[in-house]
Amino acid sequence: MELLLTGILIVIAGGFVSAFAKTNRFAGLTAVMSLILGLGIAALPVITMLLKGGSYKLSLPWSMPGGALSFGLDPLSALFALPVIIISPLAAFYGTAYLEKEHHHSRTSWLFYNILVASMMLLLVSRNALLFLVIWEVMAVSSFFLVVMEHRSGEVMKAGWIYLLATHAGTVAVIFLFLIMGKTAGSWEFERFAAASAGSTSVFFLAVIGFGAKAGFFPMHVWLPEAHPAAPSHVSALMSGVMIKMGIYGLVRILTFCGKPAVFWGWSLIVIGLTGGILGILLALAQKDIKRVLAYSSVENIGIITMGIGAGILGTAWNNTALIMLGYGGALLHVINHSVFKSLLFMGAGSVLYSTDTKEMDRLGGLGKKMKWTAVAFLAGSLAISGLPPFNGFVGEYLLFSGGLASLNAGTYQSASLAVVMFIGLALIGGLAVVCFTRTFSIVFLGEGRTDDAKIKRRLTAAMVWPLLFLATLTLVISFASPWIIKSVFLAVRGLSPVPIEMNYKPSSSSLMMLVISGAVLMGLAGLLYFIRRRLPMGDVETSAGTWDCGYAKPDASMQYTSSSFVDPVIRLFGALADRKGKNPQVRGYFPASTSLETDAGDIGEEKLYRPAFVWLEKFAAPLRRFQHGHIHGYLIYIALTLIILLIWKV
Amino acid sequence: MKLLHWLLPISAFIIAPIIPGIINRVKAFFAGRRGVPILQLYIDIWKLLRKGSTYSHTTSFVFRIAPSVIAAALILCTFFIPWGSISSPVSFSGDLIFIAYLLDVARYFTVIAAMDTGSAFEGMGASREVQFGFLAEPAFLMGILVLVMVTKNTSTSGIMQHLSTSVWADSGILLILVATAWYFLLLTENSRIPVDDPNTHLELTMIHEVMVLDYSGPDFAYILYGSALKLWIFSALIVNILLPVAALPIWLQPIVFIAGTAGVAILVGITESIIARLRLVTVPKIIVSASALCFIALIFRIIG
Amino acid sequence: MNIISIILIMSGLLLLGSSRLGVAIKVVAIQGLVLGILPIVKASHELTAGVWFLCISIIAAKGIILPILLNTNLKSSGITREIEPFISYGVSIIAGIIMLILAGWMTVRLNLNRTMTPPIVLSAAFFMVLSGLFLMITRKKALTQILGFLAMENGVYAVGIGLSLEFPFMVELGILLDVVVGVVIMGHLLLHMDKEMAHTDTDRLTELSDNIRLSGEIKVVSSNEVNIGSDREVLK
Amino acid sequence: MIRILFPTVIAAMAGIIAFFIRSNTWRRALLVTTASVHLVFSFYLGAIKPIKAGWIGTDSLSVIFLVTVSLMFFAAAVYSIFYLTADRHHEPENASRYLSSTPESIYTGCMLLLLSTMTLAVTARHFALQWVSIEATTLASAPLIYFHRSSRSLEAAWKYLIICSVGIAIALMGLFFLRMTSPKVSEFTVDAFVAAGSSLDKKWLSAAFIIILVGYGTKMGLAPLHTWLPDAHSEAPAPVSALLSGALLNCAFLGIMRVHQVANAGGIGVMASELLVMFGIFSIGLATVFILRQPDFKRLLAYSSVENMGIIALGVGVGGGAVFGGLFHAVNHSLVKVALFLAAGNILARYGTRESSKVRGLASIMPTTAFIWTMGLIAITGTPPFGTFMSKFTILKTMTAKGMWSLTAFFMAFLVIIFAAMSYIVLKMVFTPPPPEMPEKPERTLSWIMPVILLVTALAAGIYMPEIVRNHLEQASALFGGGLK
Repeated sequence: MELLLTGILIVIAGGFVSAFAKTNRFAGLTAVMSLILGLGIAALPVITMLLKGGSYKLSLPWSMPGGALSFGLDPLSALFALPVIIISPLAAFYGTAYLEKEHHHSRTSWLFYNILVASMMLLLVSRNALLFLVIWEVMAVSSFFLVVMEHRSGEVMKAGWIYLLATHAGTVAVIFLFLIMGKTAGSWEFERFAAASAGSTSVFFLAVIGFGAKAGFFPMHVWLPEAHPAAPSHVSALMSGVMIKMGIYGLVRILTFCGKPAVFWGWSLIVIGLTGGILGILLALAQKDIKRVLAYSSVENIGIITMGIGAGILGTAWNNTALIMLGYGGALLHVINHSVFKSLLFMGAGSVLYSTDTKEMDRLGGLGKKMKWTAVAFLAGSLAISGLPPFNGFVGEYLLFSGGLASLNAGTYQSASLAVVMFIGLALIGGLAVVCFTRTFSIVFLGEGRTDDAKIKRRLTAAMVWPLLFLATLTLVISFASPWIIKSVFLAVRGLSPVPIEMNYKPSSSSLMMLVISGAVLMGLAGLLYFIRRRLPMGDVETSAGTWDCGYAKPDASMQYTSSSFVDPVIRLFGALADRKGKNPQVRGYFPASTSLETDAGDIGEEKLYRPAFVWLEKFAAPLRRFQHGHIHGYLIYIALTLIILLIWKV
Repeated sequence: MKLLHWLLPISAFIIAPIIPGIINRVKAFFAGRRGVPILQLYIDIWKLLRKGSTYSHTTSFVFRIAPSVIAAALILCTFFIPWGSISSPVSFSGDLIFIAYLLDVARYFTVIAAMDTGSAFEGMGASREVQFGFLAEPAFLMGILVLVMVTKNTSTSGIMQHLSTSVWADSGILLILVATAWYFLLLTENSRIPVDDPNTHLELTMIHEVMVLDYSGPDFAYILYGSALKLWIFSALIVNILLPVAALPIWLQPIVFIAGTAGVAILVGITESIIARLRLVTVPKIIVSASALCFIALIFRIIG
Repeated sequence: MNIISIILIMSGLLLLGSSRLGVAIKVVAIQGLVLGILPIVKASHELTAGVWFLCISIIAAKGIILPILLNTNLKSSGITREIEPFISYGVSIIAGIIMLILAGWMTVRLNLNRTMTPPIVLSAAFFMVLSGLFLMITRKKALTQILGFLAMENGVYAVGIGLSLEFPFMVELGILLDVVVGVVIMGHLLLHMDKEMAHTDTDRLTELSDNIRLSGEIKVVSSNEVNIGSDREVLK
Repeated sequence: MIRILFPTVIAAMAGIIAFFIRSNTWRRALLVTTASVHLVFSFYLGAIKPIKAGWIGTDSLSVIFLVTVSLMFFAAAVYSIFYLTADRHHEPENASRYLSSTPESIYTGCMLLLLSTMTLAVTARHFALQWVSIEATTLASAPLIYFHRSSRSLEAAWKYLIICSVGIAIALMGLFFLRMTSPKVSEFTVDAFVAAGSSLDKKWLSAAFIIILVGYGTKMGLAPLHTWLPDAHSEAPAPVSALLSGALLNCAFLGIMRVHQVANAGGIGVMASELLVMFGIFSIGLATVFILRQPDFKRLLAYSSVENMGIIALGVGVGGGAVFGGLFHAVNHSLVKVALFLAAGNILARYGTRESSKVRGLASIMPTTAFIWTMGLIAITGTPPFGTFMSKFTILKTMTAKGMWSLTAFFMAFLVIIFAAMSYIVLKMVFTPPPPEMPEKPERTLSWIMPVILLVTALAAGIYMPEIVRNHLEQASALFGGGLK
């Protein structure tokens, strides 16, 4: 525990040093070094915990009323700490190169970056409500400053505002939640909460709202597609890959206080997850900005994780051990998986942005030939996020599917419905994810550049390629190591169940082993086939020609399918949910004048929920402003009236 | 016994390319033509394998590795397909889901390879392919769920072994619904009429064929072989569900199984001959109705 | 004692009914003088030096210095009449009578049986407070508002006397000093107002308000950015 | 006695002297020196045991406010040097409307007199003496509001003077009523009246409390009596707005608290608390309406003061641990609000406008001020780890512990709306592309050093609470039967 805190202190100290550093380069270097050193030290207890289980505690006095510096580490915290430890230094390393582009105050940004990382680590180990809240907001504020870093570009302000507002609203729910728990428990220590708030529905739903806002549950997801594109890419990687998981952590941590959950909690989470998953990926399809696509895809993945948690809750409520293990386990494994491939993809998108200065997919194309390794890594990431074997995304989804199968055993209507919902939901989400990421990858990296924007303006440095390749390897490593990783995951899951669960949950491990072998065979087979193909008599004879264009006279790069046209049929199927706005240009006559079409994808949550609410609020407030009309006489009347009314009323 | 299991995929590798041949012969029969030889695909593949290949300037590494990956994914699928009660060499809980995702891998690479060429037509095909693909996915997975519920078994081999006569008597109607739905999927996924027309040469109307327009030589051979395997996989699954293969004596099973597969091929041929190609916008309806069939089966199973 | 109270009440009604600022100043001056006498009348049996000094200070401040000061302001601004108050003079007097009744009711309600002062003094004091406040609310000219404030302040002071309370001498002086300085500053501001804006109508001092109509309702600019109209329009 | 009177007297003397000093340099030196001496002495008074010397004296409550006042004044004084010498050549044409000024001697003199009167107001234990000093603060600050000599500031000063004078006159009447509760008690001091306790006449006491609450409440800025506040705060020069908001409102509140103490002792504590809660939540609610799409950033801060005064009143009204929270919030609010007003002064001096829609790209033009401005926003809206969060949270905690769920819900809803509205305005000022014609110019240290110190203090207040502060807060809330224990 002390080791962990020391590591965190090193990270914070590194942040301060780099904030006052003389040059950007030195600042970045300090930050990265401190992250590697600090998190390296912190990793020791975390990994020990993941392998052996158990729990540590450390409590120090704190002068704030009601607060104590209580820290603790258990497998659940350790599991969530893993992405922080892996992703943060990589993203920082990437960021040192990424930030060389233009920023003059990237030095202070490292302070916030390190504080963000440190706060995430601290959040995971804090065991006091007040402490938790403070760290929670430190995390929000430091990430906010990272989001608005590129404030000269104009778009950032809206993003920052929506993010700040969403996170604040979420925090209010969390505060409310802790108030309720604190009242019942009579203490602010987490260990006292456990007994006190068993079965409290209001606690649970406040947790869903409060932590859901951070995690990006639908419809509290609106900040994600704003904040992620606005932030520098290494920050989006960290935020989307790691920070939003803190919301999930908060939710599951609260679940440990709730005792045996009610069945409808689980169903609510399933519904929330399903909505978020499907709408998230649909909205991702409608986007043209590559980072917005990734942001919405985070909403989708959070949806999948939420479904898993919902399944776990139902398992707990039904006393179905397999469902608990597979539901929660799938969710938690997906947390780690998502953090790996999402940060990989965000960094990949960052490299694209860095070298071409545009995020709009329809202007890009053919980058695969110019930045080959980035393309390879991005391909791995997009295969993983589509949940395809042998990458890690599939393992998590497979566990969830197995959870669905496991719930069939119970034989009740409800458990069968759970299986049906999970299967249909995951199938739809997975199918749409394939649409989304074939599109994203191929439009950006394949074919030919659609406009001049697709030319490379800045060359990538090695620091921007290696982290991607590392993460790409990691997607495979996690997948192949899953039979062993799953043990640590199950260790964490045991903490989530109010009733003790026997340690060795075998069935899924053995299936996972088969899965891993099959995955390896798939890769080997593909390699073998490629090898054979090259060894064929004429296998290495190649001629080069133009693409077969069906006899068209003057093919042009701009005639390629664009991201919008690629997904058009799918979007049309879901017209009302993922609406695209745009003016259809008029084309008349045999030789029409040149024209252009612009479309923009709205967000259903924003358009149908928040904006009307703000407009309503404004309409409500407008007449009330007459109160301050500027006439001193009227003001004096207020005083006289107040006095008289109070006197008559109270005396 | 072990060897026997391994024989299954190997036989599948050999038999699979015949199925398109059968379909073509049936179609030729209905059209009153003599048709190409039934082993035409073998000849084609053999010829292609000995050729060099032509690549577009536009293409990148994706285009080159895609055929191997596609073929590998489909080959791997055959390892999970049992022949009646003769279980497949590899089998684990939920391997049908793995099959579904392997098919997705194949589709994924087909699509990105098509996009790699930068051709507007291939883009069009890719766009349609992913659209139909995501629609087909729920139907397939719901079908799996029905089978799992009916047989109370989670691996493919386990499911097929447990499709005994008593199960048939109990929930035969559900199995028929699933088989019908999967037959629709077969037509969709393998680009058959009424969804797609493998024979047409009008690029605008094609889906799968247009995506592989730019392939040549051994790459194209891999792709053709992969398509044949895919057809085999779907046929095999349908045969396993529809025919009570597992109830027969063990020596009879391979024969019935292969005969059934040929039967499915004939059925596809008949379907192609008597039905016209659908308008593209109505295709999603077919696939959605396949999902609906599976869903109905599910509801029946849960309630009834 | 009763006579003094009646003088105070009459002065209050006079203030409500007069449109001439010069007259109003004189009335307030009379109030100040009367207030100065009040402690002497009340404490006639034990007149200490302190009481005398206080009385003289009050008379000097409220009866002489402030009226002179306000007269100067009046002359320099050249406005002698209150035109078009929010409530006309006739109605004001009726309101005054109602306030008188209210003041009486308040006195009764307070149920004063332990004070030695006759209740009418308290009623008069309350009436002065109310009428002062009323003046400030219904009159537009800045000078009238100062007069209203003075009348109210006098009233509050009279409440103290009516309740037969005595604060320590120093504190009483402090209170007096505050009032004087306050009125001096108000007069100063009034002069500035006249100089800067060429009027002393407080009802036209409405530049500072939040009752703004944001132009063009709510404009949706891009996707969700609600435009805060920079061109604001003050509602008169 | 002498020790307590010392800060008042020294400030008053310095104030009078300041009127007659010719040299700008010496006058500014006097201002800062007096402020520092005052600050040191206030800390000294805070550190020693409470002194009670009849009419004046200190207890934990007054010490808290004394140190706050002194600290805020020190910040404003140091900042004044920047503000008075700010280079105003780059302002747009309408700048003269805002930034022409009265002679500096009046400014310095009035500032020091304001300090003196505020010090007296917080140390006075005699009700009438306190009244005299609170009224005197109005008089000392009115010329300051009119500092810029524009028609708008004139209007603001007029409204301020008239409304506050009326309010305080009403309070005087309330004091007479309060005196009537027990004519037998010889001294009209807090201690004597609290000691008299239940012998006080309840009916007179409730009337007195209500009248004084309305009277001082006007000065404190409780809605609907707050009407002068946005005008005065927006028109006054930045250091003065800061003092008005950070120090003066607290002094008025102290006046209410003293009466509340008596009310508690006299057995009408429940009614008094109820009224405070009512005023509190109403102030928060009404401030919300005006904060929503407020076009003028100084008015925005002013309404935020109304909101925070509401929170403080709410805290004290709720009682128990919330008193602790309320008092703590008063301190925190002062720290943050002064920093914000000073930053607003920087923005005003640079952009020459108070319309937030015309201020763009703050982060690029003046990074330090932008940082203060954003951090201030985060702090004032009660975001952890700032002290404001701790205080609000303590209040909330007590509210929920007492089962006031609906009130808590309203409170929080208002806070969220306020946060949304304020952050929209602030972020739009800060994180946008700057106007192209704006030249880059380094910021002077004097312009940001004090706000930064205050913000750091506010941050520290949320992380670490020294024993002595805690004791003072604890003892002060014990005066109202509150406190955490």
